[in-house]
Amino acid sequence: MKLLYFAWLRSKTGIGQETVDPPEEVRTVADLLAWLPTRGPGFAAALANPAVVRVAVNQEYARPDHPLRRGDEVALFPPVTGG
Amino acid sequence: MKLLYFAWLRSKTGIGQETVDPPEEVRTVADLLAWLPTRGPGFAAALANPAVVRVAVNQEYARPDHPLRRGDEVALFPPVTGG
Amino acid sequence: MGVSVQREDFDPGREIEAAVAGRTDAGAVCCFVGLVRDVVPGAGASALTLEHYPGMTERQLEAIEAEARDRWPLLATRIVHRYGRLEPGDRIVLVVTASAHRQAAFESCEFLMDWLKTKAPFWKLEETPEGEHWVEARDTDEAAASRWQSSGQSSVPREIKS
Amino acid sequence: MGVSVQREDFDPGREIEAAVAGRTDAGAVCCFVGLVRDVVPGAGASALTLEHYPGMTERQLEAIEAEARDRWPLLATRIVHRYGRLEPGDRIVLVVTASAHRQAAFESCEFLMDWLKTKAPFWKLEETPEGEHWVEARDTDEAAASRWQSSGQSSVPREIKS
Repeated sequence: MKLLYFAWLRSKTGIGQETVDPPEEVRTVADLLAWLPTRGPGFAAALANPAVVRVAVNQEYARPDHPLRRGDEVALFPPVTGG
Repeated sequence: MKLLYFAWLRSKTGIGQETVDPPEEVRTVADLLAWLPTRGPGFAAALANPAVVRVAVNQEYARPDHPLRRGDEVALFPPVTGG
Repeated sequence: MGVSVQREDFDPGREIEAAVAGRTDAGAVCCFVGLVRDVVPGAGASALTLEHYPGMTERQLEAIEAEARDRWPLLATRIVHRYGRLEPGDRIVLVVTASAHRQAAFESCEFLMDWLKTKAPFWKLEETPEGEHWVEARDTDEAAASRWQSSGQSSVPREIKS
Repeated sequence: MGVSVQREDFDPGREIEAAVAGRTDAGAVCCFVGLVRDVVPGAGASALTLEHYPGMTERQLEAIEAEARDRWPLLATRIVHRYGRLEPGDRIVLVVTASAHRQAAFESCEFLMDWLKTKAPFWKLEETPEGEHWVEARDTDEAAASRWQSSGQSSVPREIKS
Protein backbone atom coordinates (compact mmCIF):
# COMPACT_ATOMS: atom_id res chain seq x y z
CA MET A 1 0.00 0.00 0.00
CA LYS A 2 1.36 3.42 -1.01
CA LEU A 3 1.05 6.18 1.57
CA LEU A 4 1.44 9.88 0.80
CA TYR A 5 1.74 12.66 3.37
CA PHE A 6 1.18 16.36 2.64
CA ALA A 7 1.76 19.69 4.41
CA TRP A 8 2.33 19.32 8.17
CA LEU A 9 1.60 15.61 8.04
CA ARG A 10 4.73 15.34 5.95
CA SER A 11 6.75 17.61 8.26
CA LYS A 12 5.69 15.68 11.37
CA THR A 13 6.16 12.18 9.98
CA GLY A 14 9.29 13.25 8.10
CA ILE A 15 8.01 11.24 5.14
CA GLY A 16 6.54 12.35 1.81
CA GLN A 17 5.82 8.94 0.41
CA GLU A 18 6.32 5.34 1.53
CA THR A 19 5.14 1.81 0.81
CA VAL A 20 3.76 -0.09 3.79
CA ASP A 21 2.38 -3.54 4.45
CA PRO A 22 -0.08 -3.04 7.31
CA PRO A 23 -1.27 -5.99 9.44
CA GLU A 24 -4.30 -7.88 8.22
CA GLU A 25 -6.65 -6.21 10.74
CA VAL A 26 -6.21 -2.88 8.90
CA ARG A 27 -9.23 -3.12 6.58
CA THR A 28 -10.56 0.47 6.54
CA VAL A 29 -9.37 4.07 6.63
CA ALA A 30 -10.23 4.22 10.34
CA ASP A 31 -8.13 1.09 10.98
CA LEU A 32 -5.20 2.70 9.18
CA LEU A 33 -5.47 5.91 11.22
CA ALA A 34 -5.48 3.78 14.39
CA TRP A 35 -2.49 1.69 13.30
CA LEU A 36 -0.16 4.41 12.01
CA PRO A 37 0.54 6.09 15.42
CA THR A 38 1.91 2.74 16.71
CA ARG A 39 4.76 3.04 14.22
CA GLY A 40 6.66 5.71 16.15
CA PRO A 41 6.57 9.14 17.82
CA GLY A 42 6.50 11.10 14.50
CA PHE A 43 3.41 9.23 13.37
CA ALA A 44 1.85 9.56 16.82
CA ALA A 45 2.37 13.33 16.69
CA ALA A 46 1.05 13.66 13.14
CA LEU A 47 -2.09 11.69 13.95
CA ALA A 48 -2.69 12.99 17.48
CA ASN A 49 -5.92 14.65 16.33
CA PRO A 50 -7.46 12.46 13.60
CA ALA A 51 -10.37 14.92 13.27
CA VAL A 52 -8.10 17.32 11.36
CA VAL A 53 -6.67 14.64 9.07
CA ARG A 54 -8.26 14.22 5.64
CA VAL A 55 -7.83 10.96 3.75
CA ALA A 56 -7.97 10.25 0.02
CA VAL A 57 -7.97 6.73 -1.37
CA ASN A 58 -6.87 6.49 -4.99
CA GLN A 59 -7.17 10.29 -5.26
CA GLU A 60 -10.78 10.49 -4.04
CA TYR A 61 -11.85 11.73 -0.61
CA ALA A 62 -12.64 8.74 1.64
CA ARG A 63 -14.61 8.38 4.88
CA PRO A 64 -13.39 6.38 7.92
CA ASP A 65 -15.36 3.27 6.92
CA HIS A 66 -13.88 3.21 3.39
CA PRO A 67 -12.36 -0.25 2.76
CA LEU A 68 -8.65 -0.52 1.88
CA ARG A 69 -6.91 -2.90 -0.51
CA ARG A 70 -3.24 -3.86 -0.98
CA GLY A 71 -2.64 -1.77 -4.11
CA ASP A 72 -4.35 1.40 -2.90
CA GLU A 73 -2.75 4.85 -2.95
CA VAL A 74 -3.72 6.45 0.36
CA ALA A 75 -3.00 10.13 1.04
CA LEU A 76 -3.14 11.84 4.42
CA PHE A 77 -3.31 15.62 4.66
CA PRO A 78 -4.74 18.53 6.66
CA PRO A 79 -7.80 20.53 5.54
CA VAL A 80 -6.92 22.25 2.27
CA THR A 81 -5.96 25.92 2.03
CA GLY A 82 -5.65 26.67 -1.68
CA GLY A 83 -7.48 29.25 -3.74
CA MET B 1 -37.58 74.61 -18.53
CA LYS B 2 -35.48 72.20 -20.59
CA LEU B 3 -37.10 68.89 -21.49
CA LEU B 4 -35.19 65.83 -22.73
CA TYR B 5 -36.77 62.70 -24.21
CA PHE B 6 -34.98 59.36 -24.57
CA ALA B 7 -35.59 56.03 -26.32
CA TRP B 8 -39.21 55.54 -27.38
CA LEU B 9 -40.29 58.73 -25.66
CA ARG B 10 -38.14 60.53 -28.22
CA SER B 11 -39.48 58.44 -31.13
CA LYS B 12 -43.11 59.04 -30.13
CA THR B 13 -42.83 62.76 -29.40
CA GLY B 14 -40.48 63.27 -32.32
CA ILE B 15 -38.39 65.50 -30.06
CA GLY B 16 -35.00 64.89 -28.41
CA GLN B 17 -34.77 68.16 -26.55
CA GLU B 18 -36.89 71.30 -26.23
CA THR B 19 -37.39 74.34 -24.04
CA VAL B 20 -40.92 74.85 -22.71
CA ASP B 21 -42.71 77.40 -20.57
CA PRO B 22 -45.47 75.41 -18.88
CA PRO B 23 -48.51 77.15 -17.31
CA GLU B 24 -48.17 78.26 -13.72
CA GLU B 25 -50.24 75.33 -12.37
CA VAL B 26 -47.44 72.94 -13.38
CA ARG B 27 -45.58 72.81 -10.08
CA THR B 28 -44.54 69.13 -9.77
CA VAL B 29 -43.40 66.21 -11.90
CA ALA B 30 -46.95 64.80 -11.78
CA ASP B 31 -48.33 68.14 -13.00
CA LEU B 32 -45.89 68.08 -15.92
CA LEU B 33 -46.88 64.51 -16.89
CA ALA B 34 -50.54 65.60 -16.84
CA TRP B 35 -49.92 68.75 -18.91
CA LEU B 36 -47.65 67.33 -21.65
CA PRO B 37 -50.32 65.11 -23.35
CA THR B 38 -52.46 68.22 -23.95
CA ARG B 39 -49.75 69.52 -26.31
CA GLY B 40 -50.62 67.16 -29.18
CA PRO B 41 -51.15 63.54 -30.29
CA GLY B 42 -47.41 62.63 -30.21
CA PHE B 43 -47.17 63.70 -26.58
CA ALA B 44 -50.47 61.98 -25.77
CA ALA B 45 -49.15 58.71 -27.28
CA ALA B 46 -45.79 58.97 -25.51
CA LEU B 47 -47.42 59.59 -22.13
CA ALA B 48 -50.42 57.25 -22.52
CA ASN B 49 -49.09 55.06 -19.72
CA PRO B 50 -47.30 57.30 -17.21
CA ALA B 51 -46.47 54.23 -15.08
CA VAL B 52 -43.73 53.26 -17.54
CA VAL B 53 -42.26 56.76 -17.77
CA ARG B 54 -39.26 57.57 -15.56
CA VAL B 55 -38.44 61.18 -14.77
CA ALA B 56 -35.13 62.77 -13.80
CA VAL B 57 -34.88 66.36 -12.60
CA ASN B 58 -31.44 67.90 -12.95
CA GLN B 59 -30.04 64.42 -13.67
CA GLU B 60 -31.44 62.78 -10.51
CA TYR B 61 -34.39 60.39 -10.41
CA ALA B 62 -37.51 62.26 -9.23
CA ARG B 63 -40.85 61.13 -7.82
CA PRO B 64 -44.24 62.49 -8.93
CA ASP B 65 -44.39 64.98 -6.05
CA HIS B 66 -40.96 66.44 -6.83
CA PRO B 67 -41.30 70.25 -7.24
CA LEU B 68 -40.25 71.88 -10.53
CA ARG B 69 -38.58 75.25 -11.12
CA ARG B 70 -38.13 77.36 -14.25
CA GLY B 71 -34.45 76.51 -14.85
CA ASP B 72 -34.77 72.74 -14.31
CA GLU B 73 -33.54 70.12 -16.77
CA VAL B 74 -36.26 67.47 -16.85
CA ALA B 75 -35.71 64.16 -18.65
CA LEU B 76 -38.41 61.64 -19.56
CA PHE B 77 -37.50 58.09 -20.46
CA PRO B 78 -38.60 54.45 -20.25
CA PRO B 79 -37.18 51.98 -17.70
CA VAL B 80 -33.48 51.57 -18.43
CA THR B 81 -32.05 48.56 -20.30
CA GLY B 82 -28.26 48.97 -20.18
CA GLY B 83 -25.65 46.61 -18.83
CA MET C 1 -10.60 53.96 -9.86
CA GLY C 2 -13.60 55.53 -11.47
CA VAL C 3 -16.14 55.36 -14.14
CA SER C 4 -15.94 55.64 -17.94
CA VAL C 5 -18.79 56.02 -20.42
CA GLN C 6 -17.32 55.63 -23.87
CA ARG C 7 -17.89 54.57 -27.46
CA GLU C 8 -14.57 52.65 -27.62
CA ASP C 9 -13.95 49.06 -26.57
CA PHE C 10 -12.09 48.27 -23.34
CA ASP C 11 -9.48 45.68 -22.32
CA PRO C 12 -10.63 43.49 -19.39
CA GLY C 13 -7.12 42.15 -18.75
CA ARG C 14 -5.69 45.64 -18.47
CA GLU C 15 -8.53 46.75 -16.16
CA ILE C 16 -7.96 43.79 -13.82
CA GLU C 17 -4.24 44.53 -13.82
CA ALA C 18 -4.76 48.25 -13.11
CA ALA C 19 -7.13 47.52 -10.22
CA VAL C 20 -4.43 45.82 -8.15
CA ALA C 21 -1.24 47.24 -9.68
CA GLY C 22 1.46 47.80 -7.09
CA ARG C 23 -0.59 46.59 -4.14
CA THR C 24 -0.17 43.54 -1.95
CA ASP C 25 -3.28 43.87 0.25
CA ALA C 26 -5.80 42.67 -2.36
CA GLY C 27 -6.52 38.94 -2.22
CA ALA C 28 -9.51 38.95 -4.55
CA VAL C 29 -10.48 40.56 -7.84
CA CYS C 30 -13.87 39.98 -9.43
CA CYS C 31 -14.46 41.09 -13.01
CA PHE C 32 -17.73 40.98 -14.92
CA VAL C 33 -17.97 41.55 -18.66
CA GLY C 34 -21.33 41.92 -20.41
CA LEU C 35 -21.51 41.13 -24.14
CA VAL C 36 -24.02 41.63 -26.94
CA ARG C 37 -25.95 38.38 -27.44
CA ASP C 38 -27.32 37.37 -30.78
CA VAL C 39 -31.00 37.33 -29.87
CA VAL C 40 -32.11 35.73 -33.14
CA PRO C 41 -29.42 33.12 -33.79
CA GLY C 42 -29.05 32.17 -37.42
CA ALA C 43 -31.19 35.06 -38.64
CA GLY C 44 -28.15 37.16 -39.45
CA ALA C 45 -26.93 40.21 -37.61
CA SER C 46 -28.90 41.48 -34.65
CA ALA C 47 -26.83 44.47 -33.68
CA LEU C 48 -27.98 47.07 -31.22
CA THR C 49 -27.49 50.73 -30.51
CA LEU C 50 -27.04 51.87 -26.93
CA GLU C 51 -28.41 55.33 -26.24
CA HIS C 52 -27.57 57.11 -23.00
CA TYR C 53 -28.11 60.38 -21.15
CA PRO C 54 -24.74 62.13 -21.09
CA GLY C 55 -24.15 63.75 -17.74
CA MET C 56 -26.74 61.80 -15.80
CA THR C 57 -25.14 58.50 -16.79
CA GLU C 58 -21.76 59.40 -15.30
CA ARG C 59 -23.48 60.84 -12.20
CA GLN C 60 -25.46 57.65 -11.64
CA LEU C 61 -22.46 55.39 -12.15
CA GLU C 62 -20.37 57.45 -9.73
CA ALA C 63 -23.16 57.35 -7.15
CA ILE C 64 -23.48 53.57 -7.52
CA GLU C 65 -19.72 53.16 -7.21
CA ALA C 66 -19.65 55.28 -4.03
CA GLU C 67 -22.52 53.22 -2.61
CA ALA C 68 -20.59 49.97 -3.22
CA ARG C 69 -17.53 51.42 -1.49
CA ASP C 70 -19.70 52.34 1.50
CA ARG C 71 -21.15 48.85 1.75
CA TRP C 72 -18.03 46.71 1.24
CA PRO C 73 -14.37 47.12 2.18
CA LEU C 74 -13.18 47.62 -1.39
CA LEU C 75 -9.64 48.44 -2.46
CA ALA C 76 -10.55 49.24 -6.07
CA THR C 77 -13.61 49.58 -8.27
CA ARG C 78 -13.91 50.22 -11.98
CA ILE C 79 -16.96 50.62 -14.22
CA VAL C 80 -16.81 51.00 -18.00
CA HIS C 81 -20.00 51.18 -20.07
CA ARG C 82 -20.08 51.64 -23.83
CA TYR C 83 -22.68 53.38 -25.99
CA GLY C 84 -23.30 53.55 -29.74
CA ARG C 85 -23.76 50.71 -32.22
CA LEU C 86 -22.54 47.27 -31.11
CA GLU C 87 -22.58 43.89 -32.83
CA PRO C 88 -23.17 40.42 -31.37
CA GLY C 89 -20.10 39.34 -29.41
CA ASP C 90 -19.03 42.93 -28.69
CA ARG C 91 -18.29 43.91 -25.08
CA ILE C 92 -20.83 46.34 -23.54
CA VAL C 93 -19.98 46.74 -19.90
CA LEU C 94 -17.20 45.95 -17.43
CA VAL C 95 -17.21 46.00 -13.64
CA VAL C 96 -14.08 45.22 -11.61
CA THR C 97 -13.96 45.08 -7.82
CA ALA C 98 -11.00 44.25 -5.60
CA SER C 99 -10.92 43.47 -1.90
CA ALA C 100 -8.87 41.62 0.69
CA HIS C 101 -11.35 38.73 0.58
CA ARG C 102 -13.42 37.13 -2.12
CA GLN C 103 -16.89 37.59 -0.71
CA ALA C 104 -16.72 41.38 -0.77
CA ALA C 105 -15.35 41.30 -4.32
CA PHE C 106 -18.10 38.96 -5.59
CA GLU C 107 -20.99 40.63 -3.78
CA SER C 108 -20.07 44.18 -4.71
CA CYS C 109 -19.55 43.20 -8.36
CA GLU C 110 -23.03 41.63 -8.48
CA PHE C 111 -24.48 44.62 -6.66
CA LEU C 112 -22.98 47.03 -9.20
CA MET C 113 -24.27 45.00 -12.15
CA ASP C 114 -27.76 44.75 -10.65
CA TRP C 115 -27.89 48.51 -10.13
CA LEU C 116 -26.43 49.27 -13.54
CA LYS C 117 -29.19 47.20 -15.10
CA THR C 118 -31.95 49.08 -13.30
CA LYS C 119 -30.64 52.61 -12.64
CA ALA C 120 -28.04 53.65 -15.20
CA PRO C 121 -29.75 55.60 -18.01
CA PHE C 122 -28.98 53.42 -21.02
CA TRP C 123 -31.49 52.13 -23.56
CA LYS C 124 -31.00 49.40 -26.13
CA LEU C 125 -32.42 49.72 -29.64
CA GLU C 126 -32.28 46.27 -31.20
CA GLU C 127 -32.03 45.56 -34.94
CA THR C 128 -33.95 42.45 -35.92
CA PRO C 129 -35.04 41.12 -39.33
CA GLU C 130 -38.48 42.67 -38.60
CA GLY C 131 -36.98 46.09 -37.91
CA GLU C 132 -35.78 48.10 -34.97
CA HIS C 133 -37.35 48.00 -31.53
CA TRP C 134 -36.56 49.30 -28.07
CA VAL C 135 -35.67 46.49 -25.65
CA GLU C 136 -38.07 46.29 -22.72
CA ALA C 137 -36.89 46.29 -19.13
CA ARG C 138 -37.05 42.91 -17.38
CA ASP C 139 -38.90 42.35 -14.13
CA THR C 140 -36.14 39.91 -13.09
CA ASP C 141 -33.63 42.76 -13.19
CA GLU C 142 -35.82 44.80 -10.85
CA ALA C 143 -36.09 41.79 -8.55
CA ALA C 144 -32.32 41.31 -8.62
CA ALA C 145 -31.70 44.94 -7.71
CA SER C 146 -34.34 44.99 -4.98
CA ARG C 147 -32.61 42.24 -3.00
CA TRP C 148 -29.90 44.77 -2.07
CA GLN C 149 -32.54 47.05 -0.55
CA SER C 150 -34.25 44.65 1.87
CA SER C 151 -32.68 44.87 5.29
CA GLY C 152 -32.91 41.11 5.73
CA GLN C 153 -30.54 39.84 3.09
CA SER C 154 -27.02 40.80 2.16
CA SER C 155 -27.52 44.52 2.72
CA VAL C 156 -24.41 44.37 4.85
CA PRO C 157 -21.46 42.07 4.22
CA ARG C 158 -21.82 38.63 5.75
CA GLU C 159 -18.97 37.29 7.81
CA ILE C 160 -15.74 37.69 5.95
CA LYS C 161 -14.10 34.85 4.11
CA SER C 162 -10.83 35.06 2.22
CA MET D 1 -12.47 25.32 -21.23
CA GLY D 2 -10.75 23.02 -18.81
CA VAL D 3 -8.40 22.96 -15.95
CA SER D 4 -4.71 23.78 -15.56
CA VAL D 5 -2.47 23.23 -12.54
CA GLN D 6 0.79 24.97 -13.23
CA ARG D 7 3.82 26.74 -11.80
CA GLU D 8 3.65 29.55 -14.40
CA ASP D 9 1.60 32.73 -14.20
CA PHE D 10 -1.56 33.15 -16.30
CA ASP D 11 -3.13 36.04 -18.24
CA PRO D 12 -6.69 36.90 -17.05
CA GLY D 13 -7.43 39.02 -20.13
CA ARG D 14 -6.49 36.20 -22.48
CA GLU D 15 -8.55 33.69 -20.47
CA ILE D 16 -11.65 35.94 -20.61
CA GLU D 17 -11.12 36.40 -24.35
CA ALA D 18 -10.67 32.66 -24.96
CA ALA D 19 -13.84 31.81 -23.00
CA VAL D 20 -16.11 33.63 -25.48
CA ALA D 21 -13.96 33.74 -28.62
CA GLY D 22 -16.03 33.35 -31.77
CA ARG D 23 -19.37 33.02 -29.98
CA THR D 24 -22.36 35.35 -29.91
CA ASP D 25 -24.58 33.49 -27.44
CA ALA D 26 -22.69 34.51 -24.27
CA GLY D 27 -24.03 37.63 -22.61
CA ALA D 28 -22.06 37.33 -19.39
CA VAL D 29 -18.51 36.46 -18.36
CA CYS D 30 -17.47 36.37 -14.72
CA CYS D 31 -13.78 36.16 -13.86
CA PHE D 32 -12.26 35.78 -10.41
CA VAL D 33 -8.56 36.19 -9.69
CA GLY D 34 -7.06 35.29 -6.31
CA LEU D 35 -3.80 36.95 -5.31
CA VAL D 36 -1.18 36.49 -2.58
CA ARG D 37 -1.86 39.00 0.19
CA ASP D 38 0.89 40.40 2.34
CA VAL D 39 -0.28 39.05 5.69
CA VAL D 40 2.22 41.08 7.73
CA PRO D 41 2.25 44.46 5.98
CA GLY D 42 5.40 46.44 6.50
CA ALA D 43 7.30 43.48 7.94
CA GLY D 44 8.97 42.75 4.63
CA ALA D 45 8.23 39.85 2.32
CA SER D 46 5.70 37.25 3.37
CA ALA D 47 5.85 34.90 0.44
CA LEU D 48 4.23 31.50 0.44
CA THR D 49 4.74 28.13 -1.13
CA LEU D 50 1.75 26.25 -2.50
CA GLU D 51 2.06 22.49 -2.23
CA HIS D 52 -0.39 20.24 -4.06
CA TYR D 53 -1.17 16.60 -4.74
CA PRO D 54 -0.41 16.01 -8.42
CA GLY D 55 -3.02 13.79 -9.97
CA MET D 56 -5.69 14.26 -7.33
CA THR D 57 -5.63 18.04 -7.80
CA GLU D 58 -6.49 17.82 -11.50
CA ARG D 59 -9.15 15.15 -10.79
CA GLN D 60 -10.80 17.30 -8.15
CA LEU D 61 -10.77 20.41 -10.31
CA GLU D 62 -12.25 18.53 -13.24
CA ALA D 63 -14.97 17.05 -11.01
CA ILE D 64 -15.80 20.50 -9.62
CA GLU D 65 -15.94 21.95 -13.11
CA ALA D 66 -18.29 19.16 -14.30
CA GLU D 67 -20.50 19.77 -11.27
CA ALA D 68 -20.78 23.49 -12.11
CA ARG D 69 -21.73 22.66 -15.68
CA ASP D 70 -24.45 20.32 -14.40
CA ARG D 71 -25.90 22.98 -12.14
CA TRP D 72 -25.82 26.03 -14.41
CA PRO D 73 -26.27 26.54 -18.16
CA LEU D 74 -22.64 27.44 -18.80
CA LEU D 75 -21.09 28.08 -22.20
CA ALA D 76 -17.49 28.05 -20.95
CA THR D 77 -15.55 27.39 -17.77
CA ARG D 78 -11.87 27.74 -17.01
CA ILE D 79 -9.87 27.04 -13.87
CA VAL D 80 -6.16 27.76 -13.47
CA HIS D 81 -4.39 27.16 -10.15
CA ARG D 82 -0.70 27.74 -9.54
CA TYR D 83 1.68 25.94 -7.18
CA GLY D 84 5.23 26.63 -6.02
CA ARG D 85 6.66 29.75 -4.39
CA LEU D 86 4.64 32.95 -4.80
CA GLU D 87 5.21 36.48 -3.55
CA PRO D 88 2.71 39.08 -2.31
CA GLY D 89 0.77 40.47 -5.26
CA ASP D 90 1.29 37.33 -7.37
CA ARG D 91 -1.76 35.68 -8.95
CA ILE D 92 -2.67 32.28 -7.45
CA VAL D 93 -5.94 31.18 -8.99
CA LEU D 94 -8.30 32.09 -11.83
CA VAL D 95 -11.87 31.02 -12.47
CA VAL D 96 -13.79 32.14 -15.57
CA THR D 97 -17.42 31.27 -16.28
CA ALA D 98 -19.54 32.34 -19.26
CA SER D 99 -23.28 32.06 -19.74
CA ALA D 100 -26.15 33.67 -21.60
CA HIS D 101 -27.15 35.56 -18.46
CA ARG D 102 -25.22 37.12 -15.61
CA GLN D 103 -26.71 35.23 -12.68
CA ALA D 104 -25.45 31.84 -13.87
CA ALA D 105 -22.00 33.32 -14.54
CA PHE D 106 -21.75 34.95 -11.09
CA GLU D 107 -23.18 32.04 -9.10
CA SER D 108 -21.12 29.34 -10.79
CA CYS D 109 -17.92 31.38 -10.40
CA GLU D 110 -18.59 31.77 -6.66
CA PHE D 111 -19.49 28.10 -6.39
CA LEU D 112 -16.23 27.06 -8.04
CA MET D 113 -14.16 29.31 -5.77
CA ASP D 114 -15.93 28.05 -2.63
CA TRP D 115 -15.26 24.45 -3.62
CA LEU D 116 -11.68 25.13 -4.64
CA LYS D 117 -11.08 26.60 -1.19
CA THR D 118 -12.41 23.54 0.62
CA LYS D 119 -11.84 20.54 -1.69
CA ALA D 120 -8.89 21.11 -4.01
CA PRO D 121 -5.76 19.57 -2.43
CA PHE D 122 -3.53 22.63 -2.07
CA TRP D 123 -1.74 23.74 1.10
CA LYS D 124 -0.12 27.07 1.81
CA LEU D 125 3.19 27.31 3.66
CA GLU D 126 3.62 30.93 4.71
CA GLU D 127 6.96 32.66 5.30
CA THR D 128 6.79 35.19 8.13
CA PRO D 129 9.52 36.99 10.08
CA GLU D 130 9.02 34.34 12.80
CA GLY D 131 9.54 31.47 10.38
CA GLU D 132 7.47 29.21 8.18
CA HIS D 133 4.06 27.89 9.13
CA TRP D 134 1.25 26.00 7.43
CA VAL D 135 -1.83 28.16 6.92
CA GLU D 136 -4.87 26.81 8.76
CA ALA D 137 -8.18 26.17 7.02
CA ARG D 138 -10.90 28.72 7.78
CA ASP D 139 -14.29 27.75 9.14
CA THR D 140 -15.80 30.53 7.03
CA ASP D 141 -14.62 28.75 3.88
CA GLU D 142 -16.39 25.56 5.01
CA ALA D 143 -19.51 27.59 5.70
CA ALA D 144 -19.30 29.22 2.27
CA ALA D 145 -18.98 25.86 0.54
CA SER D 146 -21.75 24.24 2.56
CA ARG D 147 -24.36 26.72 1.31
CA TRP D 148 -24.21 25.01 -2.09
CA GLN D 149 -25.14 21.68 -0.49
CA SER D 150 -28.30 22.66 1.42
CA SER D 151 -31.35 22.01 -0.72
CA GLY D 152 -32.96 25.22 0.50
CA GLN D 153 -30.69 27.85 -0.97
CA SER D 154 -29.21 28.36 -4.39
CA SER D 155 -28.65 24.67 -5.10
CA VAL D 156 -30.48 25.20 -8.36
CA PRO D 157 -30.35 28.39 -10.38
CA ARG D 158 -32.90 30.97 -9.33
CA GLU D 159 -35.05 32.56 -11.99
CA ILE D 160 -32.94 33.71 -14.88
CA LYS D 161 -31.92 37.29 -15.35
CA SER D 162 -29.80 38.62 -18.16
